[in-house]
Amino acid sequence: MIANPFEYSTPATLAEALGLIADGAKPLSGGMSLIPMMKLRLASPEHLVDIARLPELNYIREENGELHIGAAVTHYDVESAPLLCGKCPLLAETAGHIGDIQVRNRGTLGGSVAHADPAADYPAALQALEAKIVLRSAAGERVVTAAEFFIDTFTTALEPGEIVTEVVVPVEPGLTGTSYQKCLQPASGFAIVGVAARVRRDGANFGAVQVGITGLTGTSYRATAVEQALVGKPATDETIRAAAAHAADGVEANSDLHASADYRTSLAVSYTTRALHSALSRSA
Amino acid sequence: MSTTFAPSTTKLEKLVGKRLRRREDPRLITGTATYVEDVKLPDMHHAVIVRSPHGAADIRSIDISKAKALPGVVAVFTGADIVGVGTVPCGASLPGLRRPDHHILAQDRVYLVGHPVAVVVATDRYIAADGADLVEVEYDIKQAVTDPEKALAPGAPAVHSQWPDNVAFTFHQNGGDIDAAFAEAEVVVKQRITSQRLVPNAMETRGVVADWKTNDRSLTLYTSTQIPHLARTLLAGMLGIEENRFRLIAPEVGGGFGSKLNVYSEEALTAWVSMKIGKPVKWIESRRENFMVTIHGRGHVDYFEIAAKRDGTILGLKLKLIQDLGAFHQLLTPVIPTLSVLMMPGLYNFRNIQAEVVGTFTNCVPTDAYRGAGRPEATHGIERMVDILAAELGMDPAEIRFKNFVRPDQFPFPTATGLNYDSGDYANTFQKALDTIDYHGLRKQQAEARAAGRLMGIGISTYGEICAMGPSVATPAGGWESATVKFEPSGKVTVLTGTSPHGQGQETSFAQLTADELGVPIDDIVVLHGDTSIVQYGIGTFGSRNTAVGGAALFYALQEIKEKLKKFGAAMLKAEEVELGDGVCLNPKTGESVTVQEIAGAAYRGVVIPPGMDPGMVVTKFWEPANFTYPFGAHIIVSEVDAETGDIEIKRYVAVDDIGNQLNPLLVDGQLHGGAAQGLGQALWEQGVYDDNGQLVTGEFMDYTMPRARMMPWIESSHTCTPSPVNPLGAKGVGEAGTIGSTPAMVNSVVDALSPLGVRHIDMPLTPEKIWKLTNGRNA
Amino acid sequence: MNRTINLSVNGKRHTHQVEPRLLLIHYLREVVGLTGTHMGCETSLCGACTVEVNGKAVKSCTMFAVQADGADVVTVEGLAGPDGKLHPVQEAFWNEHALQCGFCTPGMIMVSKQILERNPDPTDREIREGLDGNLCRCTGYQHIVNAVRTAAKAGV
Amino acid sequence: MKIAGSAKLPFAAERAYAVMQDPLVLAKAIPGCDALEKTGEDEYRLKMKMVLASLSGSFEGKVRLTDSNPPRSFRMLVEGSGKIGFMKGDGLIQIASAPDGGVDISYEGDAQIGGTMAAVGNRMIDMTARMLIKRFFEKLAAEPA
Repeated sequence: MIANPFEYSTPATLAEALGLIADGAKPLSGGMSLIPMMKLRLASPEHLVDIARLPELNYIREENGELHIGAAVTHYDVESAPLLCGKCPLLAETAGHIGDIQVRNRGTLGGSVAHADPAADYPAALQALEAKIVLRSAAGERVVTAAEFFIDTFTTALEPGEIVTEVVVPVEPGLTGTSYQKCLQPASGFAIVGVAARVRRDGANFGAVQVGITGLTGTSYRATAVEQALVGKPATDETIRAAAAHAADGVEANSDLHASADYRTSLAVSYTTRALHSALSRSA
Repeated sequence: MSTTFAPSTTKLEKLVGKRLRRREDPRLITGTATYVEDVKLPDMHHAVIVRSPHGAADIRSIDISKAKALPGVVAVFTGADIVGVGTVPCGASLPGLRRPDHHILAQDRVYLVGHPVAVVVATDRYIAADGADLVEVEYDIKQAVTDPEKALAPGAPAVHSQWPDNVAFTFHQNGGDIDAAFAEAEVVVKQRITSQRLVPNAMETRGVVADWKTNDRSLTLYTSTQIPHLARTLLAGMLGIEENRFRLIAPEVGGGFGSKLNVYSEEALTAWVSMKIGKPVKWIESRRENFMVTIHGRGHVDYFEIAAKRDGTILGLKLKLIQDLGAFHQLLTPVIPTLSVLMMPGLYNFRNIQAEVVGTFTNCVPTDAYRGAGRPEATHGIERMVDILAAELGMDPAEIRFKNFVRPDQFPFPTATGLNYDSGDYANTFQKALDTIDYHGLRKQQAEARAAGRLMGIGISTYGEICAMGPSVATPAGGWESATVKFEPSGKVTVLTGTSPHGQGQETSFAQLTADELGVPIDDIVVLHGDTSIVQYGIGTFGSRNTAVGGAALFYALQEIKEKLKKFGAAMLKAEEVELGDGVCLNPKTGESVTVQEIAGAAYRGVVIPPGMDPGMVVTKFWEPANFTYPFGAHIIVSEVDAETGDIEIKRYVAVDDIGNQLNPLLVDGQLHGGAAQGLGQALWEQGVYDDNGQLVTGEFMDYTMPRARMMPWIESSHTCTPSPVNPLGAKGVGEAGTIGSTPAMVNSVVDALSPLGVRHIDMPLTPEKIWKLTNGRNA
Repeated sequence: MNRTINLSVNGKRHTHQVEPRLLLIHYLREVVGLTGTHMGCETSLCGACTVEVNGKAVKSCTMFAVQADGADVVTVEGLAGPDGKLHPVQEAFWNEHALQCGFCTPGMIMVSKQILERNPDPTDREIREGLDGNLCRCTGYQHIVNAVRTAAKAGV
Repeated sequence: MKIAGSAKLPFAAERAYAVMQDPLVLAKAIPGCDALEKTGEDEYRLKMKMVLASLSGSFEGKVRLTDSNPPRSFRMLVEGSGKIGFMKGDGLIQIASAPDGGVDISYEGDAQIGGTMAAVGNRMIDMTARMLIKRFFEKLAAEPA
């Protein structure tokens, strides 16, 4: 199980890296998805550009009520950074569900986001957080929302030559409760479904609610039907149960060896219920 | 010469029965052990095998020119080159068995995904992999068949064209009067029960290093095997080389579970390539190859019928067993379902059986011995059937078991399948398990849970097994075992066992036994195994036989060397009668003594050689057991099912096992825990799934669910002890007990949980989706 | 196209020319000669190949050696003291019979060390979750959990 | 595995049928298609490059159109093999006129993959097949009416 030969570059700057990528090189970050595929020779890039160690992609900072996370920040750092644990606990909690210790130590936020595995964990949280994704190429920078970024199975808004350089998430306003609930496929640890919920109370009612779902279909999505069924309604079990029933509205569910489309759909409803309950209990 | 079975009384602390930490561990925890992949020889070359991506296809052409042209590639061989190499052996001797030629490289057709088609040899493993990618094979794809019942249906594609019915053999076993039993029956229950294909997945994949020395005509082969001597004999035959110029070494072996109780194409192929190129050659199996071409386990479709009286008395059992054999026979492939048949009666006192086995070819990798080998399938079947009968009769599953157990006064108990159970007290062991888990309290809790709409289950398995393989009449290559005990002139002791432990810990437990018997410090004892140039011929490690057969052989060797020590000691002490104990030979009349170490030294120096004795202090013993042993036990699992998601939570797991006497209970615990993990793996998670074209769709850890730490419950393990009379240690064997006992307990628990919904049976694995379908995802 | 890498393995500096596609595990096993780290799968799911890179447990089968240029790598061979004194996790694995065939053991020990470095007093649940990336086919994990708990008590 | 679904094309049934039989159109619409050469009646040699996330591989194979029943239905078989494995799709495509003047297309068939792809790609077959089919019909829809 040996990769095909390739050229390997370690540019000192992001600009240099983007130049190589513009010429057709493939970015390598933590390599948690790419390297196994290369070993099986399912992927055979000719030129890898190691962007994991670029200081320009390794930072977590707060600016103007937003948290900016460099693409090369590892899942472990997302999971454990005090700034994120304190100010965006949903993202930190979600990171803690990815793979295992070793994978979280090495895999990166930007790598996972760019890979857009339909069963990856982050997309659910990023959808719920209405995250912004910063894309850069040699030609310049643009910012898209998570909803715009994740298009289809392994398909994103990234254009050739472009990489994810940063993810921007909001500083969670006080009184918001968040939760990520995942039904994991026990062999691989990927999500069969994963549901990220953010809940604000408005007195005894639901205020703003965001729900992001991964694993159910070809790409992550905002479960807007669930959200609409909650906002302004009493924060009760019945409301949650009724709203969660809409988790899969308008979505064509995946089917594989581990879960048929019907079962996945049912799980999406169950885990949406759990995520909402959990988020509600964490909201002040 | 008389030997004594009674333990010698000494004032030294006895080590047998102590929870000693293992002597093999220092090398393993420091990363300094040598597995096959760690073997590095000068000028070693590397082999990578090109394999079929198709389940059934004719080979139209193979183009090796590009591969050969790659710098660093030394040779490429295909099926056309391997003239004169024997086929992969099968040790079964069933009448009328159809044996397809199993060549080490495909000839003109491939029969399964992974079938070896060519081998690329290079100076470097990376280059060999590149070369393999350049071999171009054109296939003419044929229709495959992967489901054994579909394979038996009229008009199914023929796996081997010469046998269009896909039947490799049929095997019948009848005992008692089955027609009378069914005529007398007040109730008959029937159930189709499958036992899905499992992938053994030893953490170390297979691997081979072959070193042919042309001038000596000698071969040294390092291979990850459980049977070094048998493998040498069989490979020597395939390769046409002399056994006495063939040294086979099983170095550190990273788990086997039966999957390395075999002789594989790649072992012969790597050796043959080394002979061809005159250089050492290494082949290491990838995990993907391990999934594709190392044997699988289980693979049954069973139709059971049980006849009983209304009071729960079982009268008889019928079984039609369809065994998915795969495309070829590996070493024991056809034998395994016959073991299932032998085990059919379980622990129960009925004497009428009728069994039919249909061995079926499919375009899949062969099935063969995987931990338990035939017995888990049978035990799962009978334990499920007993529960189904109890449900039919409205009886408690514990009560129906008590009613049918073989009683202690019936031993030795001849079964309807021709076995002779050695010893046991099944009711006692079961009662202990029930008491440990508070069975009656649990049933009350269950009633409350059900009233509250919760799905709680209590699953019982009272299992028996056939272990300590076994008498030679029942074991294809001989069922005896061997041991050598030798004092070195310095007084240190070396034990050579014919078993081939690979994790079981006999370097420790055999040293415990030796230390106790000889009265020498355990640190002075070394236990060696797995090298045919060092160790006398042996059979190997499988069928829970290391301690009960290999340990017994060692015990007899120890008795014999003790006699020799006494003779030499008496001569040295000029005494007529001496006593041997605590490492000292004592003249009780004078109080004079010599140590065993002094005796050994003297025996080598020839200081005194008693009349009729030979110098030196070495004894080799080959020991043939008169019977199998029959461990048994009771496993009880409490579970709760989440009706909404189908998730199963294991609340408690109590196991009471009777494996006879134990040399080292710490190691026994380890065997039981590991066995239980594999048994739960079958019940809940693992399945080798082929699609209709022969693709193994659970062909990597991505999709094949291995038990992980977070999935395993805490196992509360305890024991009863009825020593086996079959061997002097009273040991029965423990390697497979956990695997056999756990599976039906888990399935029975979940079926019990779902019984209020009318569920009687669920086929394994009990995936959450299957459960969810049965609960309709209803909210409890 | 070979690249020069310079790294420390178990405290010893190494400089080698390597092909970029050379996996870190193959570098450690075949170039440096430390065969304690094992390859159990190719999909990064078994953990037998776990080593420490800059203090973090990683799967060395899912990393190219060139990615470890400049790093401090610790393998199972580097855990015992210079006097041969075993690391508390090694000692606990031995005492608790947390291994049988031993093939997964180096990876288990390396990840257990990381679990305890991050959480000196883990619950059984936390231990089991920490072991998520490592497969053992022999032990059923129960003795491994015992070992990690024991090592925690001994203070890692 | 079974694949079934539906799509819409903004064409009349005859036109819809014709574009799906036109090798030049198919060459544009089959995702990753590099070349499509006619080798016989309703049979074409296919070269394609599949790129999906980091997975990439070249395939050679064929496209065959059978059971033609213009403008209502036909069968389409696509198969290809390459270093990373092989794939095969076989389905019945049915065309029904829709009230909006276009057509409703429904398809039903089997998709298989084999080789290395199959060993690790199980969880992706379904969604990948659906995505590729979606792209195929999107490309067709962009043809002039």
